[in-house]
Amino acid sequence: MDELLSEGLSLMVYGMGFVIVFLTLLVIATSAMSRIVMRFEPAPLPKAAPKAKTMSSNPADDAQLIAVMTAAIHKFRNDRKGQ
Amino acid sequence: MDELLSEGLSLMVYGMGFVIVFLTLLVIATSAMSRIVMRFEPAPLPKAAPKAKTMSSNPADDAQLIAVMTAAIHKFRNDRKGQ
Amino acid sequence: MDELLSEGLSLMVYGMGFVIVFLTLLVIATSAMSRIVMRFEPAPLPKAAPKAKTMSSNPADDAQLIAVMTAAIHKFRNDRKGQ
Amino acid sequence: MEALLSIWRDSGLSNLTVGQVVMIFVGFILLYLAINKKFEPLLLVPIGFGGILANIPQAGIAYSAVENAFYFGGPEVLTELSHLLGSASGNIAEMKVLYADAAASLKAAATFVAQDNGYNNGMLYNFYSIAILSGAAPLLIFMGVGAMTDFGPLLANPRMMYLGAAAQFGIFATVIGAVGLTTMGIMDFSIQEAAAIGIIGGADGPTAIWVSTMLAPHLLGAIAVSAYAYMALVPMVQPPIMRLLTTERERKIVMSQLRHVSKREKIMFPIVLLLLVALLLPAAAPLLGMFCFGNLMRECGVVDRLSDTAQNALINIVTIFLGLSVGSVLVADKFLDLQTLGIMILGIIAFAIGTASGVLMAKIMNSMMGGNAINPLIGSAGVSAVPMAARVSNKLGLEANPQNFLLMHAMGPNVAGVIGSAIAAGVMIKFVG
Amino acid sequence: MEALLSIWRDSGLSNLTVGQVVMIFVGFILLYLAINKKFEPLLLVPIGFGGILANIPQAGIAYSAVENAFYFGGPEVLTELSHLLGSASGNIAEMKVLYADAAASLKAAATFVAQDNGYNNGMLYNFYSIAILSGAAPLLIFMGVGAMTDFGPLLANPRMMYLGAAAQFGIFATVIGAVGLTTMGIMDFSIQEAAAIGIIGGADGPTAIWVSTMLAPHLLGAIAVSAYAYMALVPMVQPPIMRLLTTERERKIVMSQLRHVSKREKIMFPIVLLLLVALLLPAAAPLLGMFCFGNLMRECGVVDRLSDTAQNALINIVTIFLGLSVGSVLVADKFLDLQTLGIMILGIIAFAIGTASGVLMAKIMNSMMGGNAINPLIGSAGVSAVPMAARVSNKLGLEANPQNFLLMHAMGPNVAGVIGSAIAAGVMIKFVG
Amino acid sequence: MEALLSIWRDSGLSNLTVGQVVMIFVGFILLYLAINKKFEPLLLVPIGFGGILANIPQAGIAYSAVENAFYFGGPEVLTELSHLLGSASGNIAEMKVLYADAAASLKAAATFVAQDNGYNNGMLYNFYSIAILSGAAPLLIFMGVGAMTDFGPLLANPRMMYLGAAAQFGIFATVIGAVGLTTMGIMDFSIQEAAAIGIIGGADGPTAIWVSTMLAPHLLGAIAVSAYAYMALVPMVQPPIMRLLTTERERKIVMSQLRHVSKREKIMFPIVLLLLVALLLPAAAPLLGMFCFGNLMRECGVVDRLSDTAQNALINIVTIFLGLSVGSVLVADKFLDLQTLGIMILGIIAFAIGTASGVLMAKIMNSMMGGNAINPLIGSAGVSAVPMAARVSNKLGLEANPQNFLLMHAMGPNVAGVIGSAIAAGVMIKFVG
Ligand code: NA
Ligand code: NA
Ligand code: NA
Repeated sequence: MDELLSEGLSLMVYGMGFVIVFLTLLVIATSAMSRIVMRFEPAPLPKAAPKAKTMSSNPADDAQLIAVMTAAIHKFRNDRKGQ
Repeated sequence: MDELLSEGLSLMVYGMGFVIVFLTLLVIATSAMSRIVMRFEPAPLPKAAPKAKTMSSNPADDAQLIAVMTAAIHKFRNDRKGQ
Repeated sequence: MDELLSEGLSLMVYGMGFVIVFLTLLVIATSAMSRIVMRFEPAPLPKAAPKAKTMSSNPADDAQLIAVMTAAIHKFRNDRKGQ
Repeated sequence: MEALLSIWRDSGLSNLTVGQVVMIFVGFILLYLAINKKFEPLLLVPIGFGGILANIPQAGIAYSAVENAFYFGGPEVLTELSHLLGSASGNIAEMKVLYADAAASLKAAATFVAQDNGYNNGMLYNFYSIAILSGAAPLLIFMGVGAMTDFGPLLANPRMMYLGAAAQFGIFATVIGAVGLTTMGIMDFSIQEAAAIGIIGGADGPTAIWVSTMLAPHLLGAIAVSAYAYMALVPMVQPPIMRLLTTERERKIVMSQLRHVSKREKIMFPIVLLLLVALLLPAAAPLLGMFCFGNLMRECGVVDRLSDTAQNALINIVTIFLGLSVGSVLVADKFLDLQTLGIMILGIIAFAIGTASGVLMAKIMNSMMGGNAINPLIGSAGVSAVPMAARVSNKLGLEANPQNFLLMHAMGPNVAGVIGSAIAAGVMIKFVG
Repeated sequence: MEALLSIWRDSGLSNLTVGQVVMIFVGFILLYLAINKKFEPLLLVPIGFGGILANIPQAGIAYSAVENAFYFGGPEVLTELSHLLGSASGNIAEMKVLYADAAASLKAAATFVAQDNGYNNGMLYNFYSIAILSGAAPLLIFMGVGAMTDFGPLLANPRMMYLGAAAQFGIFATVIGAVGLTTMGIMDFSIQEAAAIGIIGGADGPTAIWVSTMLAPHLLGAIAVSAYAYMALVPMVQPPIMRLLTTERERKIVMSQLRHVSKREKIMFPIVLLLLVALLLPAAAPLLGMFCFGNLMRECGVVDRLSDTAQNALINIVTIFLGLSVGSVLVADKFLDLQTLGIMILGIIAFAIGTASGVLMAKIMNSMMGGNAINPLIGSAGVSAVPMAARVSNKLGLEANPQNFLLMHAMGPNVAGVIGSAIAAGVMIKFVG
Repeated sequence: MEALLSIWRDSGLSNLTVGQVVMIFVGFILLYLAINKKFEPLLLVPIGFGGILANIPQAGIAYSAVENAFYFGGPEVLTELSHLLGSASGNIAEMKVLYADAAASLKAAATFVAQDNGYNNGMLYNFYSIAILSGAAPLLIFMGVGAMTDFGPLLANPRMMYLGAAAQFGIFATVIGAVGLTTMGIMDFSIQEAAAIGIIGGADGPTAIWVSTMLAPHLLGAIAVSAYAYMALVPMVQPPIMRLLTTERERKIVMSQLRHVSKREKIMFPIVLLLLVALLLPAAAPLLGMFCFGNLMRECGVVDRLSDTAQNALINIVTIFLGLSVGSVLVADKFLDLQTLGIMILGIIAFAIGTASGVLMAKIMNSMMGGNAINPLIGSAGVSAVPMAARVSNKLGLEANPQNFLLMHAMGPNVAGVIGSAIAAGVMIKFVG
């Protein structure tokens, strides 16, 4: 029984120790990686105005969009039947 | 051969009998279940006006909706390519 | 070693020969098939004006369409959560 | 030159047997029915195509490793197998019989011999083992069907269950038919075979496949093809019987609107059904258990992504494999048999009797309940064949009275028919399995 | 008459044992918790239903072919099996023990005997073999979870990793608890069992299933059920502990906005993590490897169709099979045991200790970093239970200060907790596996 | 302390071999090519990642149970295995050779021994068995590709088939190359290996995997990686060859618009193709059969839900498993070999010769048909690599003449190339399999 308890204790010590060591190394590796990546990458550009909205301002596109969607929904409904 | 016939007949009698007994019990159990459920449940409220329509009356929502849909369709088309 | 080379050469001769013979037969069979099919089939009618567009000119349909799509998108978003 | 000869010697053309030609033709007929006539295409396209693949000479796509060794093996492997199986003659036909009756350990040893000699399971045989021999595919299809089924109309009027019960009479009458043909010496069916044939009358593909896998696996091809073909024939087979057994006045009966069924009742129903099955007929528990599981996923409202997958990606994947696997047993020596003809004939009789029983039961119930509560046209929907049979009831109702929409009323007996034939399946497996 | 008697004799009703009744009831409780209380329904609906199916008497749905032969076989097959297994008494209980300890070749021979006598694996046993015994299902779920996980918040502030580390203390404290109960003679757990129970505190379902499959397969049912049930209890278990260990002022701390994390960092992270695991703890490589693979598919941007499938169709299919398979081990003789009670109690303690450790670590880090950089409420999210634990942190933050949105800040420790418990799992398998 | 030492002793870091380091690096190169250069990412991301997983030291993720016992087993299990395999020396290298050559029954016995000692198949080995050893994955991918393929452009101009035939010359020329290198003593390829290498020139991933599984499974990794890498290189490899072999005037040829192809022709085409394969080359029937099945599902219009699943969920799932499985054979002792170098060089030569043959055949056909019916640029599309090769033809056409859209015209030879290389695969399996 004593043996079991000592097994349990060493599992706790080594296990918890390993978890902390591993995650510490992961913090270091991740930080190093981020620093390297950021050095080679320009600052992110300000996002362009939402494309989707721009697109939908074109009435022709809108019609096409509706057409595509109608077809998609039609298909979706049909798929639900059958089997 | 006679044995086969009698096997067939008893399969019919017991089989059909069992089907009827089982489904009768299912009728009874289902009816009882429904009665119990309904006792504990208030009458269903009249359905609210369709949410979807209400939502789409808001122009901002509409624009967002279109944006989301455009993205979805775009993705759908792209997925079709490839492999 | 010589045997290997002759095996390789005969693989090339027979293989390439077979590919050509097979695809020739496929050309013949396909052409025959197309001719037979076309004989039994009337010329394709000019496509009707796109259905989808016609449909979406009906405002009631439009509302329903939007409702269905909203539901679909709502579902799509919810599915993304969870697990 | 030798090489060219070998190509010719091993080509399909020079090895084609009459049986294979006929079976490939059968495959094309199934494809034609599926594509041009829209006969249950989701199953008959894979079945038909699988049937063609299975009958390509020299390819062995539908054979196990041992069968491939039998058919394409040289003298050494055949000698080795004949020693192993204890075949005195070394004749392939004898070895096949010995192999079929061999103990599982001997089968494993024969498979090892075949593999050592370079023979492997054909692709369709692998699919068949995984999808059908294991029993998994019909159960997963049933789960998906459960996830697609709305029990609302049945819950609104549970007495419709009796129509689903009555229509199962077609199943058992067909068993008697098969047994009778055998008694008269016209056919030769065992009681297991008769039971498996009868289930065609249940009008439910996965149930028919599941039962025949257990009771008569050698008839699987004929039974599955008949079951799906006749389900597609429902709109042709049922109307004359329905018209014959009903009066114009009966067909005009307008049924009262179904009551609202609450979400909670729908959630409880698969649980009630599962409990009854568990208590009364455990033999039907795998089939109805998966059905109830699918339905509970649908109704409980908290696992929609699982329910969607069960109804779409998963059932479609399983359908592809199930169809190809059923096709893989469409080989000449199993299919081109007088038995198949008997199965086709008995199958259609089963449908007709089931339809008639359903209609007559509806008439009996109607007269017991005052005379115009139930339109007898919905009785035929009790055979299942969801949702086709219900649509047929609706169509005939509209013919008699253009304001008479029976679809929802017919859905009750329709889904009850699914339960009824699964129960019948359980009884058969329990009694003769 | 004989037939009616046989139906009755083989019905569920006349064979029901008390254990089965209790386990079916347990199944209903799980369904109730899943459906009405929304306790991790994606897993608990299939687990609960599978548990009911597994306990249907006479159906043998969750038994292997050999078990079915043991329970339902006649004297011939039992004699044959007792000879094969070398059982002197021919007693089923003795044979089950002998079979469990038998060499793999003997198990295969026993399976052949069972098959020759017509006994086959039940459906749920097949699912269990493929999904769990092979180890595939938890790994595929982990792949899907990886494909759903956004490491952005963690990358923006990698020190959050320490919170994910600290919360794993619950795992190891529970191991000590299990070992202590055994030392005191109250329970009887081996070190393997104690380790498998501890992992419940990892608050990660697939990890718990994977570990217990390897260390204590006979406890799988109790461990999986506890793990998912307690994950669902996070919103109830954590808040009191969090309030107890933090001051009002601490809870009001507003954290600074997270920096933008570039696409490239997100792509590199799973690779960095994989390399560290490969170099330091290969035992955790299958689990974290699949997790990193899923995450790389998500972030790399060039395999969106694979990532979508991993997050949807595939994970849903695997979830259905995994849930039913876990349910299949919910049988009376394995589950209705004092051990299960011990597991339930230790599991909830593990959660509580993990939560407390996370909060305390956050307070330590906070004081080391000047005092108001970290809101200690996010420490509790380190137990994982993604995303529930992070939402709890957010909710308590909003209670203290209606402008204090902690959700994104808590997602860092939350996903770190997933990594932490997978590492803890690897250590346990390495040490006691 | 002992425990810490054991962690270190079993860590990846202290067990890393040079071969593993190199192979992990190869995995990263594949990921880099896939993600940054968009080289066939759908396959190369899983292959690259699988390759890294397979080379994690001490994890045994890609090993079978017996291999794991060899590498990680103590003296007892090694003694037991050496007795079983009849190894006099008990040396692992000798045992591996004996095991590889052992009869299937002996392999099963060795697996039982390994399992009894606690060694199991690694996860990737399981995937490899199911996806590749069984032959299933390439066939299912081909079914999905069939469901994605539109044969319309080929049906509109069936003579394009000759371009697809000519481009297969690359395959057979490469076989001669491999054989020649062996004759000259530079490399050492058997005729089976030469054939499997040649198929890289078919520019079709699943076909290459299927052929090498049957003819040279130990080269699978190198062949699959070459095949997918070179398919991605099509836009770089082909243009110089195409420019070299065509004049400016030829490149300017505008082809007449393709005729309308009816639905019915598209439905009939997979059936005609299947029949021809069945009659002439059954060895190609599994591959082309599944391809035709997928295409029939696409075109027949009555099984859209199956076709969608074959093109999406199913092919994506299979692609994930296939990729990881191919990655699992990227182990140092199989991959880091002079043969791999030979395969890489021969593969690129195969592509170049195939491209040239296609262009030259187009020029021949053009001169036979009057001189400006066919733009020779579409000949290169005959190698397959759908749709990349067709896009390359289109691009060069637009360069020569901005109004010259060749894409649709090039799709004909492009899909013919898929059929052509599947036929070439069948011939090779028939002759040297
Ligand atoms: Na039925
Ligand atoms: Na955790
Ligand atoms: Na090609």
